[in-house]
Amino acid sequence: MNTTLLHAEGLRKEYKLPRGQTLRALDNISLEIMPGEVLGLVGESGCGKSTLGRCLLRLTELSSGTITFDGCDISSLNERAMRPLRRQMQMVFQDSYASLNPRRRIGDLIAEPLRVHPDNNGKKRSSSTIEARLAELTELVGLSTSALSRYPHEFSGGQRQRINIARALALSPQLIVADEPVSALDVSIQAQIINLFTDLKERLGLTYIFIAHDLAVVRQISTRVAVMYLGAIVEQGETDAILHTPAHPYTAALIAAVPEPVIRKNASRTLLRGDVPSPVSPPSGCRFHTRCPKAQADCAIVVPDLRPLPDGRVVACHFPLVNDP
Amino acid sequence: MLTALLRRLAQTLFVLFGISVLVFLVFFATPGADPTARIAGKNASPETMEKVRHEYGFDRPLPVQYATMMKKLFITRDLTSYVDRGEPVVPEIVMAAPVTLSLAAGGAAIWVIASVTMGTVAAAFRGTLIDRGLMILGLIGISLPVFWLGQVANLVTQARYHDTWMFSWVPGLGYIPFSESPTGWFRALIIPWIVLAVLFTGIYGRVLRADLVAASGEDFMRTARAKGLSPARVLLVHGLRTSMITFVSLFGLDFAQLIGGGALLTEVVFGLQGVGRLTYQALSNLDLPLIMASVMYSAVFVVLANAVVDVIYVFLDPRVRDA
Amino acid sequence: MVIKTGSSAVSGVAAGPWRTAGQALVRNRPAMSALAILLLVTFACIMAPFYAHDIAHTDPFTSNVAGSFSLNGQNVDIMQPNDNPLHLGLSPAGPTWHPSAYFLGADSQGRDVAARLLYGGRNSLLISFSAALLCIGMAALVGVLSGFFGGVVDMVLSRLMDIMWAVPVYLFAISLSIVTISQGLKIGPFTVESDNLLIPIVIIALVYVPYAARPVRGRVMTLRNAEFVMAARSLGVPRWRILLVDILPNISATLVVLAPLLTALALLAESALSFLSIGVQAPAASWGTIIQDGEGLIYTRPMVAIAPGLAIVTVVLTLNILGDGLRDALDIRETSRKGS
Amino acid sequence: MPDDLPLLEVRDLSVSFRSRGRDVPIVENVSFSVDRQEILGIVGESGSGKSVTAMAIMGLIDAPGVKITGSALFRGQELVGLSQRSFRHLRGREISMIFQDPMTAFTPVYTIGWQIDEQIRVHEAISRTGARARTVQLLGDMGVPDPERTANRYPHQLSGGLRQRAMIAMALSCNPSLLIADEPTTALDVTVQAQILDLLRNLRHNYGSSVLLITHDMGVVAETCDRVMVLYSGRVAERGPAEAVFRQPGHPYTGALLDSIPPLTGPRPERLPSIAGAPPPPLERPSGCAFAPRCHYVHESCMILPSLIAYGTQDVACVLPAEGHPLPPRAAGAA
Repeated sequence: MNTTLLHAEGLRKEYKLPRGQTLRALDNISLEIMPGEVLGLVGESGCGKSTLGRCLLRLTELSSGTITFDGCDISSLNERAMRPLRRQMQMVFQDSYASLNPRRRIGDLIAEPLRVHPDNNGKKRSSSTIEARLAELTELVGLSTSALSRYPHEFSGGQRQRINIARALALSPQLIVADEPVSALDVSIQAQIINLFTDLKERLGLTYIFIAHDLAVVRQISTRVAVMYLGAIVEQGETDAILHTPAHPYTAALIAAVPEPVIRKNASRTLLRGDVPSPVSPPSGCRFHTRCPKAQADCAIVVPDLRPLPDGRVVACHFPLVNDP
Repeated sequence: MLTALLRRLAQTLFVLFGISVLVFLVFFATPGADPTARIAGKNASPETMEKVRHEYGFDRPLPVQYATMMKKLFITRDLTSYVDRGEPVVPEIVMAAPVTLSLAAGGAAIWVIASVTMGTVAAAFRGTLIDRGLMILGLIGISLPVFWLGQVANLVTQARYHDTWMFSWVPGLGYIPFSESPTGWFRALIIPWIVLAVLFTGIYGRVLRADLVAASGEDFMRTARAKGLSPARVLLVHGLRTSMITFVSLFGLDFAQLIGGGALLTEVVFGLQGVGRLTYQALSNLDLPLIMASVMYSAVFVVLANAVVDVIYVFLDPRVRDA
Repeated sequence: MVIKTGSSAVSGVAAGPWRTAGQALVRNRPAMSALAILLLVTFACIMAPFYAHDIAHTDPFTSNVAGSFSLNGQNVDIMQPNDNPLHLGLSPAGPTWHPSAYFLGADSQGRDVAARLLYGGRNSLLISFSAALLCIGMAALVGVLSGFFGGVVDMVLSRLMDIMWAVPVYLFAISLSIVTISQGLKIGPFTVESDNLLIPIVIIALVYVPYAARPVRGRVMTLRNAEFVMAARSLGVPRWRILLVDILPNISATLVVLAPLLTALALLAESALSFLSIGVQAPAASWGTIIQDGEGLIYTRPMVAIAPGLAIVTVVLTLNILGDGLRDALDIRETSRKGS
Repeated sequence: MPDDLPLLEVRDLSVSFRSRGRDVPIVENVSFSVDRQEILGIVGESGSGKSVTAMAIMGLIDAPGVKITGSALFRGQELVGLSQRSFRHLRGREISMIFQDPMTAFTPVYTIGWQIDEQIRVHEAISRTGARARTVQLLGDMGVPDPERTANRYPHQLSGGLRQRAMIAMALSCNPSLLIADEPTTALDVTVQAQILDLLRNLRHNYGSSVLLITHDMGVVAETCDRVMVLYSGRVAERGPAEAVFRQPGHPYTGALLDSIPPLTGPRPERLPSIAGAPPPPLERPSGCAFAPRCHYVHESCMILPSLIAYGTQDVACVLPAEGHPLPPRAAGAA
């Protein structure tokens, strides 16, 4: 199979702010996901990665751009027309508690997609089919069936995230967008959930867009990575290539900033200056030039385009760290 | 900034217009409630009805009636009462306004002081008997019908204990203008002030306490304690100052409603000829011009107070300034 | 700081939010006492005819200035020469504190105040409960429409609420009452007589809609942006189902908390309107009309006005305590407010 | 006071809360010490009692029914049971604290400078202008650009990184000998986190302050701390020099925790070595080793509560080293 599952081209998302300002949350984002791939979206808070995830699933309205899913343009479908397609694409949210209605039992929550979507023959599912599917799903994510009669508040964060995953899997989707699904979890639980994602991908042949701010987590699960800064993708390519030899100075800085559980003898490294600028008034030229150790005069004027490097990745930098051919 | 101000002004005018239309419709267009019949009296002959109808302009289309009334109220300001033939209504309201203003201002002073004390003390002694006692007192205050409390106060101060040293200083019911006798003004109003303040003290004390308790769980209160500040300073400088934001917005609305005639029950019980009582009398007589005038008067105050609250908000909460 | 002691997901029966709240409410002693008192008062008022006919043997709706009653074997005139030398003329009998004969004395028309108090309570409670229910229904509708659909619907409804809010509540209620009480209400084929209790019920419900709709709207807005609603959308759940399954059950707690508080406000409003003779119409009674009856007697027979006032205070207080209890049990931080 | 005594010595500190008629033990018999100019990391997952330990030392727990026992000697002064009045003179002057979320940790209605001035003026007789001068100096030292203008800004007008710098400036304003930092970088972005950790690391040289760093992130500990204490379910699992603990963890929990962190360099494991299950809630804590139900090496001697025993330079609450089966050193231990 080498047909793209999801193709996004020139996505833009702008928010109008009260004082006539606009917040450009997404600026000309293009990406492609092949079936069976895991695309990791990384970046710091406010870089637009969550907005991108929601736009891709048409949960947030786009300002412009096209999204093609499985060969069909979904960028202008309305909520009603999107509904049948939702069987194919699902989402897992960061806050495992907030994404579950506190007043419903787990069984009802997981069964919800089964109840609102007809089966493949266009018929309403019977309660016995739903029961059977619930049993399958709980087994799949490692929950006990006794969980089904309980309420969300009775579970720990890790278990709730399993519930969210079970619900997302209920309709056997092809694509799952996971928005920071492990960042609220403790390390030992986080490892369980990352492994669960890996297991499910292998068992069910899923495709993920995995959003996270933790590079190590993204590295563990993704085949490809897209690094975002202030609403734009600055570098995109194979996970190992990008993390091993980053081409964009921002990617390099991001990797260098991760505290590793390893004692380093000479712990001096280059730190980025300052904070991420406000997306309401992003810097001119290359958005990263205000913090970039490699910045030159031109960087403040000319916006760098995403250009391909020989190893197949793309980078938006005038002076990439990996040499041009 | 200017656009925000203009927007705000437009909103204000819209609300005022809305109120005038609403009141107008209630009295002129409620099915079955023909003002003519009310003015002409029960069992009036059809001829009388027709005469009244023509005389008051009820036979003209509603928009025309509305426009005429608004013009007379705001532009020529010579709107006259239907009931007391020829009596202009604007001076009547101007006469009643100081009474209501005195009543509301004094009551407000009492309830602000009392409720801030009550709420702060209760929050400081959270969970103790003091806290519970104050909160029950507040709840009782909220549960007292104001007109009844006024009657009981009258019973005590005007009759039962009037001849004892305790209440012999209380003058008879009615208003004494400040210009006539400041002490008389104070004596005549102190009981109505307290009666009016009881309810609000209850509400505000409880709201403030709840806000302070909620604030005590905030991170910045923990920081304040970690800085080594005294509990009093933590509560007053950091907690109370932050909680006052809600307090002020409630206060603006309530105070405006009182000035606008919301204290009519207190005015009725204590025989104070204020705006509320005037409006009530106008309503009882279905004196439409007077109703229109007093309701518009009251609405202007409410809307103005909202605008003032917005301004105070900006001073109290720097976050609003930038929003 | 919040200390989580850890919810035991391993043991115990699954407790739904409502059951948990119910248990918390039952443990709340003040709230339970308030509920008991409230039920007791309601029961007493329901039993009003029984008291009037079988204990007090009196008709509380007809004037009885020439009558007399017997107390401890003695015959006592209902209207008695005034015992206060400053006041001339006759005044009605004072409280006998004897359940079978003018327990709380008579009013200026010689009617048994105790029996009228119970009958009045029926009207007062009926009006305030119904008005609160109606108001919550309307507020829920307005709040949900406004909060869920937003946009133009929200703008129109919010401005309408602003307008209603800018008129002092009681003035608004009085305006509506005067218009309708004077001649009743004719809407198409339906005629509502001016003594129909529906009039005060609808008026009181209407004027408090902005007060109740605001917290509901706020809650709905929060819910609309809640992550679980986003999750439901991502699952392809239709809007009406999101409203039904995700929004409504989560605002019901807000509505439940509002109920006793609004009932309390409605009772106060009803008594105020009746006190001004534009609520419940004679000869029917409510606690407010009895206070009105007692106004003229306040210096000679204060019990006529004090007793219904105490009844109002008791019921309003119990309702407020109950409301506090419910709010704590359901863990909601929103307050409904009023003017005077 | 002799200089060889530790700055803070905590012995058998226990904290319990009363809930539904039962005492819920949050922290049990925690002992540790902080030396002068040292950074001690307290690391653990949520619910391990690390924050409660810090709050107890600061005397900031005032929940009804709370019971704090044991001892915490700060420069020889007992903190457990100390009156709030005496605590007030210590807090902010001798021991200060910074918190996780710098957004909510400042009072929203006052400027940053006002709030730092307040702390200085509460502890020292100093004029308004004198306090402000020091505030501006401190903000500048913390790497805040244009400190004079920043001092006049409100918390919401600053970025997260600047707010946390201001928070640290406030904490240092009275030259405290101990700074307790409760998850100071958790709410920050990773590039900003690196800056703040750098700042904390340099405090001991520039200000002579010791730091008690509370975190859930083993990476933060490795980069910042001299010594580390690992808490699990309210009890000490292991403590010792950071280098030793990362090279050869003595407690299976420490080892498993380190293993379950996805590596950023080196080979990618097919599956992460995860720890099954979840930490027990306080009321369901086993009477023996709290980690036993999740431990690979569990055997019958784990049913008895293990005491802390010396293992090299570390102290470990596990029977394995004593039984002659210490954990293997970590491959990536000291790169």
